[in-house]
Amino acid sequence: MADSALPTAPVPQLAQSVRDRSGVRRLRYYGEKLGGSLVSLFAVILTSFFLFRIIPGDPVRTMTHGRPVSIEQQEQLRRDFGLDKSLAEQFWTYLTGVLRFDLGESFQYNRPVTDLIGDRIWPTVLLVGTSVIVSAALGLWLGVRGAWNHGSLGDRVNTGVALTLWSVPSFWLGLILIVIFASGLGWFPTSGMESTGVEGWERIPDVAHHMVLPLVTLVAVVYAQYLMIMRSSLLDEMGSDYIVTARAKGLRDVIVRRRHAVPNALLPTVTLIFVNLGFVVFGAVLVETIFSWPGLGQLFYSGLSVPDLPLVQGLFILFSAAVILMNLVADLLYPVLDPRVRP
Amino acid sequence: MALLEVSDLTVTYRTAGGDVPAVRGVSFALDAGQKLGLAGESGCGKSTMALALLRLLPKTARLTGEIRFDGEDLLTMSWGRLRAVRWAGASIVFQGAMHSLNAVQRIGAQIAEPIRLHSRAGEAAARKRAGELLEHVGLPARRADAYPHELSGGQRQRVMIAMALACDPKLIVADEPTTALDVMIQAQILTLIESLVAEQGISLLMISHDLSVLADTCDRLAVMYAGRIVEEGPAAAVFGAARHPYGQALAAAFPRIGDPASRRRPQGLAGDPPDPAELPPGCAFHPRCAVRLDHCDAVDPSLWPAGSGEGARAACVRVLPDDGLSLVPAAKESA
Amino acid sequence: MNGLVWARRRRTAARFWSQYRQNRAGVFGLVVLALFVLTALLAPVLTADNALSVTRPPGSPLQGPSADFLLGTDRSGRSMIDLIIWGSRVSLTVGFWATFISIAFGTLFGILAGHFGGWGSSLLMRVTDWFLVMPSLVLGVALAAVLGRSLTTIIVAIGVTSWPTTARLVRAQTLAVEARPYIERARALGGGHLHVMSNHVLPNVMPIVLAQTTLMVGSAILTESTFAFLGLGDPTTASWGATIQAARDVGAVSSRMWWYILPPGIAIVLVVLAFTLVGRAIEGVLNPKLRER
Amino acid sequence: GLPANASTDDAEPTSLTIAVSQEVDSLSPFIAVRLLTTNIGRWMYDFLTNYDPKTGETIPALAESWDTSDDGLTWTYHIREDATWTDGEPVTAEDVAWTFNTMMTDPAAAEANGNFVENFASVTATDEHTVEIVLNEPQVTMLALDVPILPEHIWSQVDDFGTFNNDTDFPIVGSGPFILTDYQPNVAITLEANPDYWRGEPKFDQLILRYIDDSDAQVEALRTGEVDFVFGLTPAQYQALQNEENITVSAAQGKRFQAITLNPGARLQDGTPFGDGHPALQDPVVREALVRTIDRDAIYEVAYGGLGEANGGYIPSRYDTFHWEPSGDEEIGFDIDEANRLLDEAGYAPGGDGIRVGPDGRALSFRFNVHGDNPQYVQAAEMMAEWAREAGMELRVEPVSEVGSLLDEGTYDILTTGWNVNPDPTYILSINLCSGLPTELGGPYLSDAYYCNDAYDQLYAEQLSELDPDARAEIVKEMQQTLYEDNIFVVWGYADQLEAYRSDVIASMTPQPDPGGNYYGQDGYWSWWSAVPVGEEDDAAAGSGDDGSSDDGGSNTGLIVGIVAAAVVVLGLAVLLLRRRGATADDRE
Amino acid sequence: MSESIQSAPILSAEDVHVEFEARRGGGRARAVDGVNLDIAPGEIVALVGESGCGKTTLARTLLGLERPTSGRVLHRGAPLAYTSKALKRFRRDVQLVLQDPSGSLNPRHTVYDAVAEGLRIHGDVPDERERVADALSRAGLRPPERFFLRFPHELSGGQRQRVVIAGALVLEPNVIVADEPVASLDASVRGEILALLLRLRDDLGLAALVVTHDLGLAWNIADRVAVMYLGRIVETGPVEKILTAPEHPYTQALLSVLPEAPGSPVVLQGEPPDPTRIPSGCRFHLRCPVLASSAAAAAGVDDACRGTDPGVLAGGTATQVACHYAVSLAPSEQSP
Ligand SMILES: Nc1ncnc2c1ncn2[C@@H]1O[C@H](COP(=O)(O)OP(=O)(O)OP(=O)(O)O)[C@@H](O)[C@H]1O
Ligand SMILES: Nc1ncnc2c1ncn2[C@@H]1O[C@H](COP(=O)(O)OP(=O)(O)OP(=O)(O)O)[C@@H](O)[C@H]1O
Ligand SMILES: [Mg+2]
Ligand SMILES: [Mg+2]
Repeated sequence: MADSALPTAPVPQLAQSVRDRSGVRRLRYYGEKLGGSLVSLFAVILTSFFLFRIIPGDPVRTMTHGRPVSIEQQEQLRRDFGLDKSLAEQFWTYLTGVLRFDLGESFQYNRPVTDLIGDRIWPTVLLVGTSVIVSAALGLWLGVRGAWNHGSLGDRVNTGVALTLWSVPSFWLGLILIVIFASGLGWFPTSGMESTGVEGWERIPDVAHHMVLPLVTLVAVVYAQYLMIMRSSLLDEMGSDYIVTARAKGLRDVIVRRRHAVPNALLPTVTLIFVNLGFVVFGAVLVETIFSWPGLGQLFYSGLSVPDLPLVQGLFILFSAAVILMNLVADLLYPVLDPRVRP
Repeated sequence: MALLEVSDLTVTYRTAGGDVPAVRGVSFALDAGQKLGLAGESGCGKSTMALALLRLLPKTARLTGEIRFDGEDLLTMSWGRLRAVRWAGASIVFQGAMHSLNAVQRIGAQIAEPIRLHSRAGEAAARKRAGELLEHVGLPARRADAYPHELSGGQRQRVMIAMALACDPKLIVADEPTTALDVMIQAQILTLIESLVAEQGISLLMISHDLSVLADTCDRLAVMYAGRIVEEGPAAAVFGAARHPYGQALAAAFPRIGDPASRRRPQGLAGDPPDPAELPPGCAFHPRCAVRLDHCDAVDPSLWPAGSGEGARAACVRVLPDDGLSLVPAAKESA
Repeated sequence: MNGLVWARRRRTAARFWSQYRQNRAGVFGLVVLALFVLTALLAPVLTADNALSVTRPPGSPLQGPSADFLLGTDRSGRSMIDLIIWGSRVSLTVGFWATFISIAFGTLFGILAGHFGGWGSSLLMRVTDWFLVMPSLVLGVALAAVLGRSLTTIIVAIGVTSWPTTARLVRAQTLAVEARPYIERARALGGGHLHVMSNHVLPNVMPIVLAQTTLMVGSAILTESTFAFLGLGDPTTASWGATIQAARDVGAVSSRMWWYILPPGIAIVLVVLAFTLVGRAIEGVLNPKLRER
Repeated sequence: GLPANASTDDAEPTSLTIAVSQEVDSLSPFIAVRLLTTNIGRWMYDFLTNYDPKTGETIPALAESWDTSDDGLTWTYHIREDATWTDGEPVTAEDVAWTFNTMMTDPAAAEANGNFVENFASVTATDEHTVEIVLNEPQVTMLALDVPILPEHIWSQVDDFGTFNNDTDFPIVGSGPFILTDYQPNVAITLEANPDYWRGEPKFDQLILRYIDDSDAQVEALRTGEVDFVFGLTPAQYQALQNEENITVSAAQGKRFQAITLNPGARLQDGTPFGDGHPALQDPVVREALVRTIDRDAIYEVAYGGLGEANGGYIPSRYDTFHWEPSGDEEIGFDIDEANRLLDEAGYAPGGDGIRVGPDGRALSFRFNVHGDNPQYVQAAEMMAEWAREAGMELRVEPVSEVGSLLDEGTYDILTTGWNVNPDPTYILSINLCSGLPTELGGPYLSDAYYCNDAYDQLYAEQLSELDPDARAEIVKEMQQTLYEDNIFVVWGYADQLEAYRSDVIASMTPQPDPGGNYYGQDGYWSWWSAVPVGEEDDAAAGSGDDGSSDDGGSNTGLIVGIVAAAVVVLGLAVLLLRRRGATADDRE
Repeated sequence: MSESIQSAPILSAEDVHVEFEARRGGGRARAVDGVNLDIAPGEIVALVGESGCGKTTLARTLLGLERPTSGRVLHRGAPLAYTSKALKRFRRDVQLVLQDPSGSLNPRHTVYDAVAEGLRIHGDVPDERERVADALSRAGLRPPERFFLRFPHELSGGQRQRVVIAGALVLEPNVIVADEPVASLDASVRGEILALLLRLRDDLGLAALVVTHDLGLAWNIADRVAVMYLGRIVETGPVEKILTAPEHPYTQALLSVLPEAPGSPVVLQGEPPDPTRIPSGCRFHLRCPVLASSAAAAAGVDDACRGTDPGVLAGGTATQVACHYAVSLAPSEQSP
């Protein structure tokens, strides 16, 4: 977009070759994006190896943690974890492990980190996924309304509320919600994802019931971003000439908004949503911890407090990979949404 | 009867820095099939006027006066009726086609949109008509699937023209349709507009800052300065023998190649264009006027028949009987 | 000449202020901010000498609000009001320093990457990208482990993890500025890289940086409280985040000690909101396109 | 897929929900080392012996009785005949032998409890109900073998004990009072009453462990009735819950001591010093002066809300047999003037900023590394720093997430520490032996304070071979006094264990010790096994008869009485022997 | 090679080629494809041509802002060295004025700063104030003190362009390269700026290369005009000659579409051609009305038009045209 295309009028006989070339270009574009992501991913894998080796302390000591273990046992563990090998060897083992989705064995759970992640990923996906959908929908809707009536009382109240919520530490908000709505009014459970002993279809309303407070917390602190972005990009679009054109065509305001302004304004917002998604997963750490939501965030928190290095390291890679993946998706999606940046 | 009759139109923008009178009492008429050119330097209110014609101005603009289109007053018309007049009655070609087209919609859909809206045509019919229109402006119909950015500036401007023609309007307002374009493409577009308008008997209001271009295209010319029309008349009369000093200066600014008079002698107008928010008293042009009279800062002349040609008028004290001295307020006289 | 220049600057500042003043939310933010900054500066005057003592505290632990202690006392018997006052010092310090690091690095790298194209820039951007995808908390954990749990660690961790955002913003702005004809003109006048970067790019990037700074101080304060929550903070300092964490440690929420948990949270919300509002207001003044918003 | 409980067939099953936050490391007793999972192991699997709820003495469990040879090297356990696995198979001596033999031969199976069998020469089932263990050397823990006995017929099919977590087939076949029927990681663990348990069926049909990470959320859940039992309360929560309707709170004497250790100069066993501990701490005068600045009472009053006991003894007062505390002159109590005097005398004159400077020119400014996640430690540390300042010493409180590495490298001056102490003190005493020092830099070691005192080692050896319990207790007390006087391992006291439960759900429960003891983390399963649901108090009183008639091979009152009686008989024997507690629940930070 | 007895050119391009990696993939763009151009002291040369034909690129190359892929730029007969020191020296002598005066001024610099920038870069500080004032008044901003502390946004477009010109003048250059200096200005203001350029030439002997697409502008001020098409100069010579009696069909077409031009306009079809795909033969032949009208065939040059490159025109002041047809009509006039 920035390098506004020079007028390239394909001379008819050249049209075919142009199309071929655009195919190559498209491939190159996707290749570049994919390659970039892989490089980033590799960098993350590399970092995580060294990052978690500069942390002082001996994992075996961390693991045996005040247990009456004999000196032989400690050495056995050291061998088990490959800590007696050279750094290069350790790196190789680690690297090949990661490539096989083997992220090592958690100190505190005595299970492969991959398994743990497998167990916990769905609650997080459920919570974070729902929160992203809800906050995006809410944020976009309010953003559109705000921009269309910008400067009005409703808009100012809306923005004010959103910014205030955005300024709230999410864990603090969570605590207060628990006090008010769970223990005070008793409307919602204080924590957890489901009640014990609920089976079958009844689990759905049960989980939903449990999810309300964490969801509200997560949405409350996140939606402001979507709102602000949507609002400002829509305001940008509203000043555009093509909007005047659309109005000049005799379209009704609602149609102008729906058919012209919003789709254009959505472009930056959608990428933001995706880029954000990777981070929201991570932001769930706080909320999941407060609400004992059995997801990755809580797992991470529990790993932090030990610290359970393989677990934290594995989650580090996972969270980073999520961000990279979402960035990639955004990169790949953008051309689909915006013909101008189509390679 | 005139197709478009604007009388005493004023537009004032309310801004944080105070009111900006962008258009200050403009009156003119445009007959069916006629081509009127509106010239003037940047900021004199041309676009504001163009947008005012279809009430497309932002909410911060206040309009007074009367705009009669086909006998109806557009300023008092209901929104529903106004929407019907928009595009079907009068359509607009804007200057920046890149920005006036929706970048993420295919051009075919954008052309078809007003067709479907105004003629209640079906999807397929509208598409077909869009294709025809594209052919009409010299683009292959299959380009309907293109996005604006895939077209060159000239092609985009053609798309705008095709779009303007979509609902067979009675009037097309072209606001600087060629300004950003290259000489050669400018010529292409102007030729195209001229031929289409002639062919379909559409009225044209063409806005430009290039008097020479307008003189070449239009039947009549109006020159605007600081929100007013200061000179109006048949094209040749205005371009060749303007009576208002600004009109003269503007005409002289376009050299005639081969004319030794302008060789190595660029003609300009000293001083700066006026700021509509702080207009000088009296005739707004007087600070830059080379033939200024003493009382020019006190008299704000209106259009007065002057010069050659039918209905030629100018707004200058010098065309008034007794140099407009009779209009000087008493206070000034004594001073 | 110099006098004129100053008069000029004053005029510019006055114009800035007159535009800023029209943003009511921004003015509100500024007032709140001024109050907190004042409080932070005057903390030693506003509180008694033993306000922070744990062995000779003014009150007994965990008292509810009373005439002596309007917001009650903390787990050591110190007045909550005093803690909030002192906390403003710590929190603002953390916010400012973390932001300083972040902005300094971000601006430097952003300008360098934007000014020098080519593979150097791509490399720099890769590094920024890579920092961008690194979960900041994990990096914080690692840093906390290496550097020990202290305010410095938190400042460094926040600074180090947040500079890429600034870098990207600054780079984008640098690219935009570099495309302006006046850069070409400066080069045609014989100006070198340093001249272009310092005389043209930097002044034009500064407004964005300024707005970004204000926004970032707020988020740094938020992040600090998050770190405290995750147990990475320094519990011996009285930052608001640490105070909330202390309240959680004693079980203040379930013990219904609202006076322990609410004030620090509200202080955070107010300051973060104030910074956000001020940042947005500044943005609005500096970027007229946004002014209407 | 559980046998329905006959007595509650018609009614809703009664359940007792406990809020927990600790994660499951493994449900395999071979691996599990956490407090939570070792506790669950106790509820699921019977041990050879158990501890009396009242006194904490050893009482029979799977082993009805036992004999020992004169040289103390051969132990014969007689396995009870009425014990069955929950799948109906009988519990036999083979199972016991298999369990121990597996731990002896497979290092993976020895991970959790290997220290019990290190000294075993052989374990054989001489007949279906007799197990014979031959030792290499006498061992004091033979009546405290806290090892869950596993069903051979199921576990012998496991390939790799290192990775088997026992969490795939539910219900898990066990022999304890509860059967683990469901485990949803980090959501809940469900156990059901074992109707066939030989000691009698628990009164609650279900025991549910529910995951609630946040301590405030746990208390809120107790208030709303989502859980029935909460432990690990903060003093403030305890006080808040005290006045609440339908909630009963309990403050039990702690099993755990809180302490700091002063770096006396980290060194290897061969005496090579390492690390960068402050040299002044090698001066006993400085250490004493420092200890003199600690007001233990104030710490427990403020940081622990008065719910704890200030005490300098190494073994908590809860274990009164072994507990020692300084009396009168022995006490190195809070006296800042004395501290100043000591330092003045020793030539540590105040420097310019009021901090004393030693003869070597180094200021008495010490790093004080505190567990950042333990709020009480932090609070106490802040207090100590202020006191020390009054004696011209600076304590730079540096919270850390983990002290292990500082200890490894000897790069600390003062550290906080704390240990759970079990009924038998052998292990906790052993960490301060000279042999606990590392042999090489970076090598493994046991020490927690680089303490090494030949006199102490001497006493340790003596108490190991002292068979007379009173005499042994005397020696242990003397060891504690030595430790106390050296001012290296400085205990402040013992925080209470604070718990609360819903009294509208649980009518009664047995604490340990009874009365005044704790419910969660008992040595045994008494609290949950004995817990009576509200509304079934009468059943419970008259209930044993019911149980007797409805259970096929189950327990009856007589049996219980018998066991209790046997326990009393065994008491003497138990005291005779030195017990080395399998410190699976030792949970140092 | 110059027929003129005027002094040697002060700035010249010698067979300059500039290529770019084209923006979205797709080969290399030969933006300037062999240009010889001389600018004599005190001469105003107009470089005209369609959008995208390489005018700006050529201008930038002459200023040393772009390095030629091949060929060289000569400053007072000496090839331009691209070391930063040499460039800095060179740039005291050759100055640039850009199309968009608003963009050419840093919105955060005052007029004074903007004008003094060159002096500061070159370290000429002592009489800075006087020289700035002098440059401003030369550029027609009088009294200069009134403008010192204004910011660009407080000036009108014409005033801004004067500031830019003053900023160039302050270093007392000998050549000004002006890239579309008035294209963004109103017609009424344009004349004043052009008059200023003429006056500077007369007063200071400044040479100027004025890049434009406006033939009227060339008529207004230039001595000589060079018509550029797709990276090449296709016709060059004195203004009076080229603009009244053009020989190249492209120049003819350009002139014919001017609104006031007599006769019907020769509107070239199609878009401006693409520098990544320069046709073989005469680069104009695909759009050439002469070739299309079979006049070329009549003159027997149609094969040459399609197959033979008419070659690069030499520098100097002579009238030259790169067209087979034109050459065939008047062979004697052409220098090879
Ligand atoms: N939305 C607006 N709010 C305030 N002032 C405006 C607004 N739109 C235009 N103006 C002012 O009104 C005056 C006339 O503007 P207008 O766009 O009509 O000029 P124009 O003649 O079309 O100029 P140009 O040739 O540059 O397009 C200008 O001074 C402009 O600054
Ligand atoms: N930096 C660049 N990278 C790639 N291509 C370029 C670059 N600069 C110019 N070009 C290409 O070189 C050709 C000539 O560009 P140039 O800007 O010199 O034309 P111009 O004659 O000045 O046109 P205009 O009248 O539009 O300013 C164009 O096709 C353009 O796309
Ligand atoms: Mg306009
Ligand atoms: Mg150009």
